[in-house]
Amino acid sequence: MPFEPVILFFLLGLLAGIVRSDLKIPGVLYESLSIFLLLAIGLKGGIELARYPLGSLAGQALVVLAAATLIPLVAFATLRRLGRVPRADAASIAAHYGSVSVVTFAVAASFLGRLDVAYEGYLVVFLVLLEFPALLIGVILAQQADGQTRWGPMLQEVLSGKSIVLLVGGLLIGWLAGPEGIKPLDRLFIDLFKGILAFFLLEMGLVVASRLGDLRKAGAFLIGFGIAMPLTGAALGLVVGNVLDLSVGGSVLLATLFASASYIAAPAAMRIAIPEANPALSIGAALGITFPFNLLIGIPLYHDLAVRFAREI
Amino acid sequence: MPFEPVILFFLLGLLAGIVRSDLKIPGVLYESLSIFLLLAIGLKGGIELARYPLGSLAGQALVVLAAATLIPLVAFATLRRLGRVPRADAASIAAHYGSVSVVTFAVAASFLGRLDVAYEGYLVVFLVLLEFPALLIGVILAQQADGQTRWGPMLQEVLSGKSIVLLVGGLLIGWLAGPEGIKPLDRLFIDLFKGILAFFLLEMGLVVASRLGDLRKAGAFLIGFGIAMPLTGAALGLVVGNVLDLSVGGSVLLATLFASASYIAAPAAMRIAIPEANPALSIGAALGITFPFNLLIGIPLYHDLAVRFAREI
Amino acid sequence: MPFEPVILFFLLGLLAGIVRSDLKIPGVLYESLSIFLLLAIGLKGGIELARYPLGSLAGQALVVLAAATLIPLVAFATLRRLGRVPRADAASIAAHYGSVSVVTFAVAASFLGRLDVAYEGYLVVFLVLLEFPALLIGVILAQQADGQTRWGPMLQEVLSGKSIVLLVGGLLIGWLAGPEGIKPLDRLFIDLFKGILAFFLLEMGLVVASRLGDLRKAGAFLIGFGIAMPLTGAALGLVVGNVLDLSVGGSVLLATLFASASYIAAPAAMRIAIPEANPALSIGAALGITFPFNLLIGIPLYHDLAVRFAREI
Amino acid sequence: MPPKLHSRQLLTIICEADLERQLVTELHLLGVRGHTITDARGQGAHGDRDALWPTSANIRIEVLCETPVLDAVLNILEESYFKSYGLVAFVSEVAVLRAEKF
Amino acid sequence: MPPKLHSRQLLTIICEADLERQLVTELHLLGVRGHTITDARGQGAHGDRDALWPTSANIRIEVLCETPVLDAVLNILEESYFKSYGLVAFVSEVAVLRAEKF
Amino acid sequence: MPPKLHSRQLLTIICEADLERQLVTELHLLGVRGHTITDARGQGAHGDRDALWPTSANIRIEVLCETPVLDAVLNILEESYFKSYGLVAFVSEVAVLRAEKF
Ligand SMILES: Nc1ncnc2c1ncn2[C@@H]1O[C@H](COP(=O)(O)O)[C@@H](O)[C@H]1O
Ligand SMILES: Nc1ncnc2c1ncn2[C@@H]1O[C@H](COP(=O)(O)O)[C@@H](O)[C@H]1O
Ligand SMILES: Nc1ncnc2c1ncn2[C@@H]1O[C@H](COP(=O)(O)O)[C@@H](O)[C@H]1O
Ligand code: NA
Ligand code: NA
Ligand code: NA
Repeated sequence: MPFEPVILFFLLGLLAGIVRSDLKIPGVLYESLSIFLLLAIGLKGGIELARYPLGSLAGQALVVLAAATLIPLVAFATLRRLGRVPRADAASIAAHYGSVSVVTFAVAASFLGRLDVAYEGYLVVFLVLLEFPALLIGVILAQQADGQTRWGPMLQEVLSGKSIVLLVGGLLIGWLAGPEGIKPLDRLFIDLFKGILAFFLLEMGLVVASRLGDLRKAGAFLIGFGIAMPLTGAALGLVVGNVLDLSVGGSVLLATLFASASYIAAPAAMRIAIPEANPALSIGAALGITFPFNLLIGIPLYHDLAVRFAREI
Repeated sequence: MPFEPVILFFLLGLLAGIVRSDLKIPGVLYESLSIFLLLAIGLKGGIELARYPLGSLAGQALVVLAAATLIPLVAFATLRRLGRVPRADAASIAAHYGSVSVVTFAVAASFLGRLDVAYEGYLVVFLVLLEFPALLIGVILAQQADGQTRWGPMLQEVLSGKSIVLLVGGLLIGWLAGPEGIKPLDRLFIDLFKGILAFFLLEMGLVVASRLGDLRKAGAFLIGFGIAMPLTGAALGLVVGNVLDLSVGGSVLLATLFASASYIAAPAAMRIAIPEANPALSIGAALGITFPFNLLIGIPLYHDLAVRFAREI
Repeated sequence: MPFEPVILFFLLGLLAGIVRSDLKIPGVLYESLSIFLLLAIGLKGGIELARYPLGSLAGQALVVLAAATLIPLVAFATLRRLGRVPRADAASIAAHYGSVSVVTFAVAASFLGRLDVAYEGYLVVFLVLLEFPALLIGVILAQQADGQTRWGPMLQEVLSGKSIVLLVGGLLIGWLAGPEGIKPLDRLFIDLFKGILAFFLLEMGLVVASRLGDLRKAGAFLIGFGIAMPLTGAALGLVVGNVLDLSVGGSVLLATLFASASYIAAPAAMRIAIPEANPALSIGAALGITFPFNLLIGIPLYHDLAVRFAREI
Repeated sequence: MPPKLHSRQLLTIICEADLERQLVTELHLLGVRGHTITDARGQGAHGDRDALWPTSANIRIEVLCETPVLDAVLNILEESYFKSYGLVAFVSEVAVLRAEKF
Repeated sequence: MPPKLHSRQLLTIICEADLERQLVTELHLLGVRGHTITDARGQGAHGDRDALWPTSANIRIEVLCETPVLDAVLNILEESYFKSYGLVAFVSEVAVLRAEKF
Repeated sequence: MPPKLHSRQLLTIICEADLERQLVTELHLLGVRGHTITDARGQGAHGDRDALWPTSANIRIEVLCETPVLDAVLNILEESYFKSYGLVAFVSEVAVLRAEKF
């Protein structure tokens, strides 16, 4: 199976955390690098966007959004019916899985780049679009729960959340300035992207290691869910990619988006919107299981499936 | 009017701040990037400096310094006479406007670079020279005010202030090591400069947004002052540039220096030297009005004027 | 004598500290840059390592390790006999000098790069190997002292210490991924290395300036020791380099390793393992004397000696 | 002669960093006239809060106030926060200068 | 009516950052059920701790506990830490909500 | 038996970060023998101090001392700082180990 070196940084961080190394990446560095990554992904998408007619994208976007709505609903039903998970927790977890992981997307793009597999650059737009609807769905699903929902602060939190602002802002800047205008910034935002992604994955390894304790709280059902759910999402993504006539690379990215679970926007928003939900469960599953699963097994697998799928047709 | 993409990052930060996004750039990142920018600007200037005879520069520097002395005096008189601003506040504001903004200078240089307009590289020396005399003038102007002036700590604060140390230090290193010696460092200090400037402008947008409340305290007079003063300074800069036979690019940079107001060195120094002055007024005007004015309108305007000026002669 | 520009950044920081500038590099930036440097050095070493047969390295490594064991023993004996330094302090200082300074090594490599002197890339492996044995020797030497030794936490501290984890992790990643796999990361880890080293040396200058007060506590004997010890270590390194038939560059690097004293891994480990030792003494000597001595005088001198040595044979 | 000191209550709240915006808004609605925040990490019944990333960071909020405002704040903490959030609150008696500020 | 407050001890320890891991482990072995840490710098008998680099940084640890646990901790501090480390410790009486937590 | 505790005053000052160097110098001139600083942000009569940049950051200074030194410090704060700077100061009674240090 092809193998992407940035993953090794994740494994190094994971190992360092597990052996209780005193390697601590300062929280401020985590925030700084995540700001960089979000902005850079937005910029790249914006530059690509300029090449496509916005009209045709709108149609595709609607299909993707509609399909993506299924994910939190399926997740919620599974958690409630099969797992007997309390309503608030099920809603919060569903929101995490309905939303997307920017870093998982970046690793998939880097994986494709390494194999020289082309993909539609405008997929970053879907990344942006998929980030927040699931959060709203999660809140609606939680609503019959005991606590009162704090819609106001929640919407504020989501729509002006840092990931939306940086992704959309980057998109707009890239789109307005165009490839020529951005060129002097390429040295930072393009050339260093992969190195900084590697650095960030080292941090993610440390963070995941520190969340492994949560898995015990999560229990066997949630661990299984953390593997089954991305597979389900990826399958849906591959089908939708096929319906929309995406390239193999595009289908892999869409599958990865559908398979990934948010751990930047969702935790903060859910903490405010569904206070009764236990964050150890959602973060344990999303970060402790699904994130490493996608990085280590998921992405190469989705690529494999997309290639076979394309051949069969 | 020509348009410089790094400005878009400033606008993004401003907007994020205004919609009260939770995008918060860590204060430590702000400090780190400002250290980088000051050092990089110094280095570039030092490399350029090696190309010019120091003797002829000394003459030009004297003219520039003498002319620049006018700025805080004019500012002080205007604030006292027209604005009836208390002495301490007028003195502090005059010091801010007499000193210079390193980031405004960098944006102007980047603006010229984009239009392929050449400029005298040694202008960075003037940037350094202009930074602190106005601070001393401000303290002298304040002296008849009630509070006792703390000359000792103030001089210490100004002369060993981080911006002076980094700019002068960078100048010396660039000058001593020369273009060849600095070359292995170019990847960081030259190639990444513009990207990091963009990043810093994003932060400045957030900071400016958080200072907009100060404008209400500042009042209409000070808002007008925040636009009239850079125009006055720029006019003086263009004249001096002409007298010194600077290129069009050089005149634009000098005009920008004269038009800009300090918000790195001045606030800290004034807080210690003129405690009675209300920092909301000086920072509200310098950062809330003059900084965005120069970025969005001033720099292209000064360029326009410099081109016409050069044609007429 | 050839002259390496990154040293100027160290001198700038030193000067800024001495004049009590308000230039303060945030502690978080210090940590972030040191993580970068350790990882990048490991990566480079790992890429080089792939080119050499591991078997032949093992033999060399044993010789180097055996020779290096002499350093803390000689240091300890000197401190106890000649300096009448208390046992705990002598043991702690011996551990600092037996271990190595990663930044001193990087400056030496950069010095050689500037002179186009080749060296064996696998020397990074020795850097890793030399880091911790001396710490254990230090603890053993201290053992007859009053305090009880905390072996457990000490071993944990050393073996899972951040410098070991990052150096070894970088080595493994570089070795597994190979030059091709690392290439997309080169923009960050290779191209920016020297610029970031310069930045870090600026910080080191500030840190050293803040430790100059410790020198008074250290006293004349320890100051002399801080110069004599690196000379002794370097002499040993040159001999061993000759025995192992290293190139001139390789001998210089080995001499630098033997001459350098640790100030990243050792202080933290010794603080836990030998609490009675006064850190002002070990850090005053290692950082206040030996680090600047190696940077400013030692490295060019060791190079000079290595060249003569090679010619004579 | 030293300036006159007045007795006030100092409330310290240690909680998840994600609560900062909401809790500060609520405090000021209840009549608090100032607050101070420092970043923190820690451990408690909700496990290890190591501040490795924003989601696991704590903050430490201090509020100087008089008893009626304090009581209002304590009530809100008990009603809306204790059940769902990792949060510790304690009160100490302190002496302030310029009592009119608090 | 405000929620009921209970008296507890608040122990604050200011010490070298390098001690964090070891000291926290020791505290929890002695029965402490939670702690809060903030990064600090300062000055004292051991000179200037300016936090320019990890070796010269301080931390500030807070522990809410009852008297028996407090006494055990103070004993350990005196026995194993005071002689060799830069460390300051002080205790204040505070009122907590949810006394069963501490 | 736990080690003996002694009563001392703990002065906490919250102020603009730009004051750090000057205020610390002044404190030590007045006889203070140690201090601890943490970075802070906050809100008060001087508006929002959000620590987005150095100019809007606060610091939190703690000083353990005896009453005469405390009084001298409070006097200086009142005379030279209260009017012009965003600054809050409060005092609490604490129990310290090793009283001779403060
Ligand atoms: N006994 C304690 N002493 C000091 N801080 C505590 C204590 N218990 C909890 N905390 C702090 O309060 C936060 C939330 O506490 P908890 O809800 O118990 O998890 C923890 O992360 C600690 O920072
Ligand atoms: N009088 C004091 N008031 C407040 N903090 C102190 C005091 N003395 C010492 N400290 C803090 O405790 C640390 C260690 O103290 P020391 O062992 O005296 O060097 C110092 O670095 C300060 O942060
Ligand atoms: N009531 C309060 N409680 C806690 N901290 C306060 C309070 N009032 C002011 N502060 C802090 O003291 C700083 C200066 O206060 P002020 O001079 O009122 O603006 C503020 O930025 C806050 O960090
Ligand atoms: Na998803
Ligand atoms: Na100006
Ligand atoms: Na050595």
